[in-house]
Amino acid sequence: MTDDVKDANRIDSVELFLAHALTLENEAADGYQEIGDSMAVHNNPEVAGLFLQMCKYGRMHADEVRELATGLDLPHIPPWEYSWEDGESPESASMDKMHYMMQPAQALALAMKAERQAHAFYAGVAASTANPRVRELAQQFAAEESEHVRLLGEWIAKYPPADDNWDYDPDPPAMPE
Amino acid sequence: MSGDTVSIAISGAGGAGVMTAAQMLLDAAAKAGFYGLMARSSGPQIRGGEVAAFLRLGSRPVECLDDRFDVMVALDWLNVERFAGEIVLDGASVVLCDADAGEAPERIRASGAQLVPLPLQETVKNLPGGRMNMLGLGLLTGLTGLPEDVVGGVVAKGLKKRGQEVLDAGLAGVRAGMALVAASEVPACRLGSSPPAVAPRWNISGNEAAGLGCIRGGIRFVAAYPITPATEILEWLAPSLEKVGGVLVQAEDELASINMIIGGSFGGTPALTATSGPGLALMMESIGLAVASETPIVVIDVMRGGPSTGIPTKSEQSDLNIALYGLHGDAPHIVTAARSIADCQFTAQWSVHLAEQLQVPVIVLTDQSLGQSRAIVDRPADLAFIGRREMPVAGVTGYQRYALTASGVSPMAIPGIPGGEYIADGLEHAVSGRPSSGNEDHSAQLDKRARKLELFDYGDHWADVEGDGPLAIVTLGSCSGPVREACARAKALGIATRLISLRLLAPAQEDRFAKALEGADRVLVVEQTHSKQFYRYLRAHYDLPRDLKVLSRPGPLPIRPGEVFDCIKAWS
Amino acid sequence: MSGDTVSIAISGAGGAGVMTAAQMLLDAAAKAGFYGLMARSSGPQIRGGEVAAFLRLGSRPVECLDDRFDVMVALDWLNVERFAGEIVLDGASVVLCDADAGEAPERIRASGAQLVPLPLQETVKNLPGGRMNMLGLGLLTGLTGLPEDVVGGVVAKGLKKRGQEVLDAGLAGVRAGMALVAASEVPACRLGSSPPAVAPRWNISGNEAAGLGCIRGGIRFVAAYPITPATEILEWLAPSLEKVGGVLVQAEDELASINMIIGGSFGGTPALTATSGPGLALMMESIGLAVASETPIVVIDVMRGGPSTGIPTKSEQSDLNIALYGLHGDAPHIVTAARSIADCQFTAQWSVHLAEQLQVPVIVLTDQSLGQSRAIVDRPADLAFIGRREMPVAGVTGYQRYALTASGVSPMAIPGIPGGEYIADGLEHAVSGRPSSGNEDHSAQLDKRARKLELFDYGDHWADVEGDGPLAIVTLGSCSGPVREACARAKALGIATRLISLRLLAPAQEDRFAKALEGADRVLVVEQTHSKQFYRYLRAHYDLPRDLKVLSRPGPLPIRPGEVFDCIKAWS
Amino acid sequence: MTALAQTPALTAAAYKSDYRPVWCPGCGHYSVLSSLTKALAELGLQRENVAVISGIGCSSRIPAYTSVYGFHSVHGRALPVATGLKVARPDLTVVVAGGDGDGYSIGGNHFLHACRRNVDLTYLVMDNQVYGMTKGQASPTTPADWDRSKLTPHGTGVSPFHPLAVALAAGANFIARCYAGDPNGTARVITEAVRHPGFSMVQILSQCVTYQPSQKEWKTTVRKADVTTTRDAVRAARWLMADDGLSTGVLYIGHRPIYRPELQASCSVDDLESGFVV
Amino acid sequence: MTALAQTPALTAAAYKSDYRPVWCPGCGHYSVLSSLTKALAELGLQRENVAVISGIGCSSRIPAYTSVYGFHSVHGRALPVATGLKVARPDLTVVVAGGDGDGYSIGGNHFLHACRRNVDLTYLVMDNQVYGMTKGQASPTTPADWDRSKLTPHGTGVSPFHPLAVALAAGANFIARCYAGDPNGTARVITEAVRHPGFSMVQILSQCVTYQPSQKEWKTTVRKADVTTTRDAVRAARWLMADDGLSTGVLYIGHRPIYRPELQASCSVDDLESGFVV
Ligand SMILES: Cc1ncc(C[n+]2csc(CCOP(=O)(O)OP(=O)(O)O)c2C)c(N)n1
Ligand SMILES: Cc1ncc(C[n+]2csc(CCOP(=O)(O)OP(=O)(O)O)c2C)c(N)n1
Ligand code: SF4
Ligand code: SF4
Ligand SMILES: [Mg+2]
Ligand SMILES: [Mg+2]
Repeated sequence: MTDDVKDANRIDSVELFLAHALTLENEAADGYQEIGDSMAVHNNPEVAGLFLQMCKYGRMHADEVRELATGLDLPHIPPWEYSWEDGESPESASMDKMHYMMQPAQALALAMKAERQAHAFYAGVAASTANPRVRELAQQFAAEESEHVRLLGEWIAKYPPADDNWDYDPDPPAMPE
Repeated sequence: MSGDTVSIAISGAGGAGVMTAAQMLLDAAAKAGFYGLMARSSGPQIRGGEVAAFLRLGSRPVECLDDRFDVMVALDWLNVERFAGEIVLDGASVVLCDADAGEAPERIRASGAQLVPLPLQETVKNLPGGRMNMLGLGLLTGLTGLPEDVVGGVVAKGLKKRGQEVLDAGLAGVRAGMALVAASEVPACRLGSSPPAVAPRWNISGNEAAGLGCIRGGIRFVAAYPITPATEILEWLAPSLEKVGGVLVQAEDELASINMIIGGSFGGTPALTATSGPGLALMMESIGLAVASETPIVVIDVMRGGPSTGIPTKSEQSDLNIALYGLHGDAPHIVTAARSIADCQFTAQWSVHLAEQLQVPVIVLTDQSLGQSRAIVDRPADLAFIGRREMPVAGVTGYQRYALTASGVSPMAIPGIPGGEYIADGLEHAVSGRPSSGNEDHSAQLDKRARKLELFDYGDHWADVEGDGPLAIVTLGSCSGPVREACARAKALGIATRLISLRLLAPAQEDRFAKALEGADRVLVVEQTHSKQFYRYLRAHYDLPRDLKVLSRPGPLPIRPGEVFDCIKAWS
Repeated sequence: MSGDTVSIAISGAGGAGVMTAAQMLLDAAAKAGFYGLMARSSGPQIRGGEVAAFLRLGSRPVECLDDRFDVMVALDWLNVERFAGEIVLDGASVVLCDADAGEAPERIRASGAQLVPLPLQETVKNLPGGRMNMLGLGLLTGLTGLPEDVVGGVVAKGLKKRGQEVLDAGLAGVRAGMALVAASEVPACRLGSSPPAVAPRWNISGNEAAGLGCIRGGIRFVAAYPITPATEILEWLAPSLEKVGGVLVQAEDELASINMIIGGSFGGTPALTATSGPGLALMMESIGLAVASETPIVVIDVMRGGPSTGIPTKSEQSDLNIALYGLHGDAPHIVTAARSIADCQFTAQWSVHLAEQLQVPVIVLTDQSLGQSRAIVDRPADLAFIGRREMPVAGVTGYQRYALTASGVSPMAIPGIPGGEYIADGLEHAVSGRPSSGNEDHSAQLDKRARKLELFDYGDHWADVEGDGPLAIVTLGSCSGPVREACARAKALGIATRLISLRLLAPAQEDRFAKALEGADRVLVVEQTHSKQFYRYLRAHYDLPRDLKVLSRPGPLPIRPGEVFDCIKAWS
Repeated sequence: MTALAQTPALTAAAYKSDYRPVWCPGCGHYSVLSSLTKALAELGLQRENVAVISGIGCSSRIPAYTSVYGFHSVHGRALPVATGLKVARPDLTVVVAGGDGDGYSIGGNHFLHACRRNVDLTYLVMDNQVYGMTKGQASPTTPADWDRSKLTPHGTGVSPFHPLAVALAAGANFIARCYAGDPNGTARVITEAVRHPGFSMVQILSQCVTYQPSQKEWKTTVRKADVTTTRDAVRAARWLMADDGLSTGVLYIGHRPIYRPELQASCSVDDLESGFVV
Repeated sequence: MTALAQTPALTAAAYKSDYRPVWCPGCGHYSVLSSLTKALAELGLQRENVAVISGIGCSSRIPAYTSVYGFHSVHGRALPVATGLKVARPDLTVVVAGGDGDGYSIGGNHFLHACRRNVDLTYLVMDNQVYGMTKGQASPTTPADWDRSKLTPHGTGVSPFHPLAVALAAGANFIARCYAGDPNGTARVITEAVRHPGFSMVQILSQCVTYQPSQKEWKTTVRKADVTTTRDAVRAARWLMADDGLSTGVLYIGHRPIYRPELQASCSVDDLESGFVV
């Protein structure tokens, strides 16, 4: 959902591109952090660990982008005016898919989806930009994202798929207030 | 094991099925002829939070948790420190835990309990569809010596709607748990022999018992707004009322619910609401209206930790003050308190009877620890209390709604009775109901409203008085269980006590109390509040011996029998 | 005439101008150097109802009405029986009435008072634009001997905005009234000589005094919902606050008003609401929020007859229970009571100071008889009480809103202070303010909230203690005036008493009370409730001698000094 | 013609008590009392089968002046009292009456939810745009610039509440406005409102001669609405949002389901126990 | 462009506390928190000058998860607490947040009067059509046939509450609907709402995964409104009465005066005494 349908993905300045990349990585990390914390609060340490790990990677990437941006004056863009495909930054694993009993394979599948979207975003920019430097950076980032996708694939393979009853909780919910 | 009971704690993260396992264990114990009690505690999360179930099983009725636990089954260690204060362990306790779950938390290790790591996760993984809680149930089946077939029957009943596969896995889990115990060195914790069940037994929570008591007393109209820990009363009442021709309305707030029941009762239908502290506070103005207009209503207050939003999931008795004194003006009303889970039924039913008989609001106090715990109890005897309102006959002439009778109770017309037309009023009024600010009318109506409560014969139900020792222990509500048990322990040591557990808090029963206290030279007051509310109330209304002590503590931890017993012993 | 005062009742139907005449008489007496008190009573009609004004004038401060009236001026007999209980007449009383108004009502005739029919209507008819009330004012000017020019000045001030014609008619009426008296045989009822006014005097009502005390204490935000008899506080405050940079918001109901002031106070502005019983009842839940979140607020409850809507226009002290105990949970707060019209200012100002100092809600009790009566008093001394909240400094690090301090008072950040950001909470919380249902946090916070009230030094303001006789009379609020006067009468007879009039009701001051009672072997409790609420409260908290009597009566009739005096005499 | 075919059993006067109102002479509430009793007569109801429920205020004194059953409850709570009564006793005719302060200020939440819940009640709001009983403070319907109360010396500064627009948005199904100066017209609307199944909202402009003397002008400014009753909520909304508050008539009748739980027993109390047996 | 010209001083993350939410994973309230903090960052507000006020409910836990000032008050009373704060401290930015139960059920009266009074507050109602905190009972916005609560085993039988239509009728001047599944869009609306002077009503569809799992469908059913923001109340009323509750956007902006009393002293406290001197 976006308010203004833009010429999606068309980014022609390095500053604008890095601003997008920085936000993408930051929001990815923030999102993973939030989900990881939430899983920890809900006594799902294994999945919490996975997301917090993802968060760490996200923070690293953000640092990398920040480094690339040193010396440049990145524009401020309000969250709703980024050139994201659907209004939300592509690598955010959305909280609404989460479940307190979710199993690692499911968590990683969600992360995979986010990484794929990030890849698609960078690849899209690379394909559409008129600025060669932007294209170069976008291609580089897209390559990194495909590497993440590959790594995640390997990671997923290590976990059994969730069983049919994975979300079965025999107990009633609590009523804290 | 305290005498003839076994105390068990089960803990684990949400999703592990702690509550289900605990309930099945309670059911199985009941089927096998034992009595029991089950309470619970949980974290602030709605789902997935850490949960602990506390059970006490035995061959005699159980009215409270014990001081300590014989057995703890920890399905995992996640956030289990939350329950540190509640799961009291000692050198004689056994803790069964998962060998792969890492080190036990510091406080558990420091307790001196014997830690028995078992391959729980591993066992479950090897059972197709296996679940930790069924394994835990199996462990406890093995430890307590409950018959496998009884446990199996309960499991079958609980899981059958989920299909044969799940059921088989459940049963396999139970067997695997029993096998783990059999193969280990864990000291058994057997439940003696089960007493023959003379009468049918019930498995009931305090909230359900209160609901049943109300319907038995005649309640057919309920309006309420959900609030923890009273909601289960409403959850039980909504479908049950429907079956017996009554109705529950979910109101927009507590102001609406209290006034709706006043309207329903004005229409002649015995009416009730249930709430907890914050909701009760919102109702006070209109409870005053029921006093002034002499409209019978019953308000159940399931007390929780206060003040303000406080601790919604934990028990306390600190709404005593507001229940007794929270109305503006001189507003005599009745306050009762249920003494045990089963007594929630008795007290609720009696309260409906009193409300209807005396055309007055009755506030029934129970608390979270009664309301949200379950017990196996003997089916209560049938009670004769039914709400019966005195009414004028149809076609009455010169009817005066607030006539000054000797008893203070004036016949109350209900709409539909020709000749009875009157206007109920919260303004001070003359006998006719017409507003009056006159001195004589005000005095006469204040007198009559006080008189009807004073003259009524509440019989022996005002309190449970047990024993005749020189040390009287005066208590109320959910403290009665621990006090009774402490008295029994004292008796075993040859210390004679007497227990006075009040069911009727207001109006005060000066003569009866004095009589109950005759020959006692010392009083110990036991209550669960911070500011000694019950003690202050007793002082205000009763003559107490100079030699007096108060054991008063706020929630969230329940008063334990041992604490009371220590007080008794130290004073003997 | 009781000693040095003159008591006057003026009655008549609405439209006759009874209240205007009475107010002018009070003003004139004040201008002439006398003290005085004026109360009123009226029928249930909004307009045109029967009205009576009760005045007591004298050369010393007057704190209550007398037992009886020296003079009654009846402008007509319409519905005057309504006031039968209030206008006590005897053989020494004089009743001036209209010769053409028909026979006096039975109760007046039976009183033995001397009836003096005068041609009132006739005289008025013959005065162009003449009005009964100005004639009545003239009668009383003549009887009391107040200087004509002073009365004329007051009339001129009151009527000048209505034009010269009306003013002339008014003055003519006064003169005609004086002439009627002069020509009659009526025994005079002179007001002795007026004492030299050392300090400036005020003509103020209890409700205005309370408002002024609040503003002096620092209140700058008020939210309220109108209710009798508290509305005049708001009517005075709305324009006054505006002048000093504050504001009054008329809220949609009492739930809104109490929560608005909590919000205002959270923002750092000392905040207040004023109400009466029904409104107070609606506020209880949120007063509990102020307790738990430690938000200072002041709630003035101008008590009226209860329960429920009760008798809105009459006085009673029966909201004592709800003020003391009406909060759910253990919710320590402060309750104060104003002892006289002038003391409404002191008590209100002190209460603001306490609320701010201790970050706690303070309920200030006054009542209809204080709030809606006016008195001529010496200008009160300036008080040093100003609300001052302890606050953290800007840029504070590691700020903990509910830190456990020795005093129990924790510095309170207000929005705008960087580093002080916190979430105020009504859920039980840790020192940081984060929700916690833990045993340690609950106990620690309950302790701190109780401790801050217990450790504070309330100084001598907790009560007025006068005399040191063996018979102590313990009282509160508007009963203090009659009790003090009764003590004076007893003293005149050589009976030594001591008066203990409590200004601070909660928290209880055990030591101070015990000290005040030292050497007293008997206690008489005086209060205006039906169920002896004050006596029960005293019993609950203080050690009282066995030899104890209670003079307790509900409204609407005020406790008279004579009643108290009779009790004292009978017991001496 | 919505009237009864045969002559009513009781006259309007028979629905009045012999207790004389304390209202100021000239107060609009007298006319409302008269309209109500005329409507009850027209409806041919037995006194014992009618209840009039009110809160607190001058207007809320009305039950005492009738000879039916009634409840003069507390300020703002007439609607829940009436709701409880009607749900528990669906056989009765329940009329709720009160003021604008009682109904829209302190009672606003119950007003919202009564419109939505749609229990078969008839709600008469005797709207005089002021708190009469407590000496004339601004009520929700008071004009923003009315500065005659000491509590709001420069006016309320707040746009007045539009009760009928809110009632519609909240889901009310029978929405009408009447004027106390037209007691027969009002009687007719009350009669229709009582006959309408579900919640009926009737705003009655009822002058307060004491605190809102300018309401005497209503005699000339109030007029019949220039629309006929609509059954289309969207049209009603459009119309009400533009309305000046002075046009009378039945403005909207909707068709949302009414709330009326069955009170039919299907088992005995003893049967309820079975759920607990071990 | 409604955005700040320069880069905000604080990031969105800086408006979050380090206290981890107890909300169920998947709960829409997480997104609302994120939208709110993004909006605060975008508005460039200092933490100490912002206050988030709530009542009780899952949603009402939100203040604790921010790093600004806040008040987690009692059930249903967030709006009056916030009103008092803002009137006393007009310099602060005050955001009110809570649930549909808190706001439309127990808090309904304050909702009505906040719309009418028009104090400069931004009200975020995290509407999940259920009482999450108390185990899933029907709230005012719950569909009439929702039968998953034991308190209403056959559904509520009551038509759901239409908060925006009521807000409009009650006088609200900024009316918007958002969806938690669109956090950036929601952040934008919150930013506009805070900038709008006077009371701003923002309904946020925020799924309760535990008690209203079918709200997952909102992902596909919620859509942008097919109208642009109107400034005409009559048009807005017509549109809202026909609306199905699933379209998002800023739907109405009005121009009624805001309520903001001056807090300027014109005399000293001592001067007040003069009125009493004899
Ligand atoms: C809880 C409570 N708050 C305040 C009051 C005081 N009060 C009595 S009537 C009234 C207003 C009545 O106004 P309205 O309903 O418009 O009736 P009217 O007198 O105008 O007919 C108020 C504020 C009260 N009785 N109870
Ligand atoms: C006076 C009072 N009544 C009832 C409650 C119980 N209660 C707590 S939260 C809640 C409903 C919350 O629903 P909502 O506002 O929709 O928030 P959600 O949990 O759905 O986000 C209720 C009924 C209470 N805390 N206080
Ligand atoms: S004050 Fe107004 S509303 Fe009340 S009775 Fe008088 S005219 Fe009627
Ligand atoms: S119960 Fe519902 S509203 Fe509450 S936290 Fe869980 S998903 Fe959110
Ligand atoms: Mg009115
Ligand atoms: Mg909700």
